Amino acid sequence: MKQYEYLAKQALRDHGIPIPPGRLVNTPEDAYQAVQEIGPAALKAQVLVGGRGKAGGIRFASTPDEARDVAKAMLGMDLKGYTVERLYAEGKLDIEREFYISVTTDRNKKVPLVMASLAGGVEIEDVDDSQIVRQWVDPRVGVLPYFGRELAQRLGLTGTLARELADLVVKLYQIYRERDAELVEINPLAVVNGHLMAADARLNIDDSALFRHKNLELIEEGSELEKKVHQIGLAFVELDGDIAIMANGAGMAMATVDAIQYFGGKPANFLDAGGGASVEPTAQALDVLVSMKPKVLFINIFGGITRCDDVATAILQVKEGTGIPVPLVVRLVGTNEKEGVALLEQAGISAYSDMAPAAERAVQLAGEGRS
Amino acid sequence: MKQYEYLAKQALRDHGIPIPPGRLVNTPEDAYQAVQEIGPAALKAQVLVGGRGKAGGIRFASTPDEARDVAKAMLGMDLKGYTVERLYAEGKLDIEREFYISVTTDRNKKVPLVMASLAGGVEIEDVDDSQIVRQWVDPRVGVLPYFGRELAQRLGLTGTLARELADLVVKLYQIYRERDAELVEINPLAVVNGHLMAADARLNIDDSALFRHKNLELIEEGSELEKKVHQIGLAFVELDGDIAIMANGAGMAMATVDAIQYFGGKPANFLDAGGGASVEPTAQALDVLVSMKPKVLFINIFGGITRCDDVATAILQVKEGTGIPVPLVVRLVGTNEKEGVALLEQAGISAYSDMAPAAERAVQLAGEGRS
Amino acid sequence: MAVLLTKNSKILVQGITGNQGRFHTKQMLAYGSQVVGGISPGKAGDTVEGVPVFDTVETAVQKTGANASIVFVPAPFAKDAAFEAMESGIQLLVMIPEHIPVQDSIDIVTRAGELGVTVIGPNTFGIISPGEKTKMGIMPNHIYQPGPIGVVARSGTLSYEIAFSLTNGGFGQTTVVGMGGDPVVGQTFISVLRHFKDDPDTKGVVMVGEIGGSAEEEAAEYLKTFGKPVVAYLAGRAAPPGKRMGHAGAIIERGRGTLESKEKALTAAGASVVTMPWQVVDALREAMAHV
Amino acid sequence: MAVLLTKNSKILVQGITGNQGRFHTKQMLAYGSQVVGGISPGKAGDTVEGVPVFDTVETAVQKTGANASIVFVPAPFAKDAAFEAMESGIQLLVMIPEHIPVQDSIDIVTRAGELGVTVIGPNTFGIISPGEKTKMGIMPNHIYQPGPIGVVARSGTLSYEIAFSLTNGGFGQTTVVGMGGDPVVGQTFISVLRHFKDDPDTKGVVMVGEIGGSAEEEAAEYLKTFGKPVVAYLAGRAAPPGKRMGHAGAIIERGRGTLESKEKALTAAGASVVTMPWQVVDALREAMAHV
Repeated sequence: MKQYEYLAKQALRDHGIPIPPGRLVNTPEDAYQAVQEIGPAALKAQVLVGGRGKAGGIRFASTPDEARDVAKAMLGMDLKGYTVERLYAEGKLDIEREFYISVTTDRNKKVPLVMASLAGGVEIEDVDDSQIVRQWVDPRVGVLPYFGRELAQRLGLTGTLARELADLVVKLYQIYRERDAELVEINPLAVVNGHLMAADARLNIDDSALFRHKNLELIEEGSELEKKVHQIGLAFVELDGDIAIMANGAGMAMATVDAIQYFGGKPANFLDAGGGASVEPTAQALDVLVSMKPKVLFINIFGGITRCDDVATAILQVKEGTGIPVPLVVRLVGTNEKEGVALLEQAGISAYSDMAPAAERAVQLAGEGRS
Repeated sequence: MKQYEYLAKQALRDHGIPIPPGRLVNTPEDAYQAVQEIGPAALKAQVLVGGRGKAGGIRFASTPDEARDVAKAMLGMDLKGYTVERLYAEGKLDIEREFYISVTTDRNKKVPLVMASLAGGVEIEDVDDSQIVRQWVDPRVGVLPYFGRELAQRLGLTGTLARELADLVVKLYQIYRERDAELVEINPLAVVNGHLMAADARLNIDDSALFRHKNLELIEEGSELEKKVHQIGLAFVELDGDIAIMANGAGMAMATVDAIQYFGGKPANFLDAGGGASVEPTAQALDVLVSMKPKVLFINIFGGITRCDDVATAILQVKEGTGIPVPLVVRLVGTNEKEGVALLEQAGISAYSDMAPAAERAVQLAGEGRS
Repeated sequence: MAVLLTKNSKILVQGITGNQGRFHTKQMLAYGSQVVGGISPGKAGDTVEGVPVFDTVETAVQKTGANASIVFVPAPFAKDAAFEAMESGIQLLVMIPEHIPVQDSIDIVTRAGELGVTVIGPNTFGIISPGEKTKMGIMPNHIYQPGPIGVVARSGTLSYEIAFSLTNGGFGQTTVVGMGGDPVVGQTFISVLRHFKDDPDTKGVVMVGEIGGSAEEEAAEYLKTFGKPVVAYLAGRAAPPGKRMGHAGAIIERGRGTLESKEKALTAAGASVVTMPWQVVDALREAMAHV
Repeated sequence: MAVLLTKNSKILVQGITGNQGRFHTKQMLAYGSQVVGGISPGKAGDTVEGVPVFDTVETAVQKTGANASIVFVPAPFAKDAAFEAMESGIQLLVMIPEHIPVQDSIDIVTRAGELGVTVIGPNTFGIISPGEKTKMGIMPNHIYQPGPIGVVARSGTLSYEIAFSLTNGGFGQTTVVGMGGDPVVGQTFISVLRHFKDDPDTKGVVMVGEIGGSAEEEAAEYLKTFGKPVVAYLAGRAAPPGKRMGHAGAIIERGRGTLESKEKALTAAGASVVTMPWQVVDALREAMAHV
């Protein structure tokens, strides 16, 4: 779960990492007061999209009156599909240098990874590899100050900056560890008056660990439709095609999307109905797919834990309820296959047992494909 | 640093371990209000002495008025040499069973040790070894709930009590670890209405770790004299004899006390002047020894880091300042021995180079010993 | 005839009295797995499908000589269960739950490394050795068949699809290993491939990968000296960058983990990479013919 | 001619630019110790007594091939320094500071066990091998002399007293080890005695113990099969129970750690236990005569 910039900054401050003076702004009046208190400031839209600056999501205000006007213009504006509901007013900084630092999990080495660079201020993937210093953390040891001193040395920092970096990386790792962060990133890590300060920050919390961070406000990314399906408890991603797809299991769902595209069709979505979903959520998910008004609805099930008769029942439930006003292609094999196929056939739906011809047929019905 | 009962209980509560309702009582009026709020209560003197109950440090009050009277009597009373300054009013419990549990450090195995017994309510050293369950903690793993389930199983607990114990030991270890405890002990761990509750608690904090627990109120044990020497930064214990002793290093100081006793003398104190103490604290310590009005003052120095001339200077400083109105025996060898001995001789003090005859002479001068 | 899990594996079920634990204990017993005990604190003395229930893994190991355990407890308690198993001497640990916090998985995997414990998962369908008639997992029993092919997969249903097509295509399996879909799991393609390399009965291997991470790229490096035919299928060809496709692991992030880079690396290492799941059998037949 | 510390030990000084670090670097060099580098963050490039200073142990080890380190940093930073040394490959670590939190010492000692690092201390005067003309510690240089006696002690000045009396009595030392006065330290009497047993040049051993804990009792068990003469002196005979005599370790608590129990155990194991420090030499002479 990505955290808004102001929440990420708050986490840094709570752990003793210096941040610029800032205020959360919910109304134009807040903006007025914020600039009155902290002086000329950047007003930054609190939305979870990249490239916020270029899209007009960061504007400056020198006076309280100007801040009020700017906030008026920004609050409620649309930024790459997201409505700006909050701003963060942050004092203007006289930045001397811009570094980069982050802690994340290395999936291959299965340990935390600290990345740092003297070339900060741009996305880290735009930084040449030779300018990035990587140090892996032994989780048994954690990050002690010496780790930071070694990091500073590799970066070529000395004196105050080296000392401050050593201290900062200890705290950054505490945030990563204690807050179950997938990523905690300071970019730019600014040098202001010869001291380190977190000019911008990202903090992504591990969704699976939210149960032990109950004080966190829930922030959901994604389209309204995606949020709706996530609430059913299923993984769902909107794509830009017109063949709606349901499959069970993340791998199968990905393979199904791949298969539709393989035959020249355009997948409308990724939907993992779960490895063992029961009738109700499956029916709810189908309802959402129908509401997308696709050209074709393609259901691809390999029943392991999932029972084919449950899937069939869900299909019939939706068909008799909301209705399925588009061509339907079903591939159904595995546990209770016979029962499921029989149920569908009674309703006039014939099911495929192989994935390839089923996917091909779905593409054909959508009027797409190679033929 | 030992914590008062009410502070130990507060620590337990902060970590989610159930404690009886209680209020800190500084005045008789506090006691009145406390009993008004929590009903019939025990008023417990907050002093760091054992056997508090037998010495009259725990009394009961059924009504607010009674509580006021009892508190009036108890506040300011002397309990084994300590003045009672605070009481802790605690709701009366209907205790069904009394268990014991503690976490401490096993000095031999160099890991934390959890001890538990179903025979609680008495000092653990009075419990037969066969009734005590010991489980050592792997510090790399810490205490997870399964550790507590194993403990409960060994104790023979089942059902609710087993579940609660498993949960409690996790929290107890957190206190031990996060608060740098030498000992955290719940005794009795009471069963009240079928649930576990900490009826009494001890919490001793590692003095060396106080720098990272700056919010802790400093609590000093010991006599006024001991507190005074501790403030100089030296280790000091009052004994009940009349030969005052100063030595450098804890082992040497112990050996010196032993030597005085060996020759039949009565040591007045243990004083470790430190492995490398300079003139000033040494002189201050000598001042304290003189103020004890001993029969003899015995100084036993093997100069390693400690310089013999520094010790001699300190002795002369005190002699010329406060004065040393009792016989003085000095044994002085090691680093800068010649310079030190020369300084003393100029002032008419002759120094021994061997420990045995020096100690024997000190005992003689005190009019004690075997002869 | 198998890697990691054999008929000598004496299996515990942690969380045996829950719905999932109960159901899969029955399925495992039906398949032939040697399930010797179950754990459910407070339920010692009960039995589930004839399997005795214990309060702690420690006792279960003492009483049954178990050396393997499969964990079905809810994710928030999974770390506790995993450590209980490892500290009690379990050597093969299958972690079924999804949504285990990554920090917990890091701790589990780190400790497993210290103790030499093999962890399968978390967020896995488990491991099955058809020739040994034993499984630890939630996979359907009927789709596997003994034979010479090792299968290692990241995700569940997709591996069923492929295992079933192998079975139908006449390729039985030595062992099928589900590594699990989480960002941090106990196994890597390489660690599993090593076992397949050492197993004389495994004549060829199917890898089922997906976008995200760089496990496939690292495996490719190892494959250069593997010496047995390998067919790889990778899911997520059509996945857009930056979107999580179900698995926490399945995401193309910051230019890493693309299908192209994986495909390229595997092909260069001599693996036969197919585009669609139903092409695996033909590709395998061809690869095996060249041996 | 020595245990643990030999003339091949290449020594770093962590905290070399502090008063203590500077002073004892000089003393160690004067004694003959091979001090190859010092650590003081931010002071890289400086020298102390001709010894080059580095910012990190990592670099110092790379540049000098150091395998041992002595720590002089203030107690709150000691854990950091110890881990820096251990993670950089240091094999012999002497921790001088007193007042290191016990939890930190537990972490240090646990990690040392994992990595096979020998930790002397914390709160120790260090270790000296007179015959090899090398020391890591704060002990005075002039009181030792090469010879056949191993000395292992808990406390500093008292060990000086005894070492000096050994020297004056004609008993030189192979190695003198200060275990340290803290409740949790890296060594036990047993771990040090093992080295003395294996060292052919060590013909007899003097143990300097004290009240508190049960290290002496455990050592007694080991002494039964030690095979070399041992003289033990224990301090704290006159110490009252429940009072801490300076060392955090030196306390008779809850009936444990009394002098009587230690004395009894050691005597039963064949050690010659003396009552006063000045009796050590005579007892040793007698014990060695019986060999």
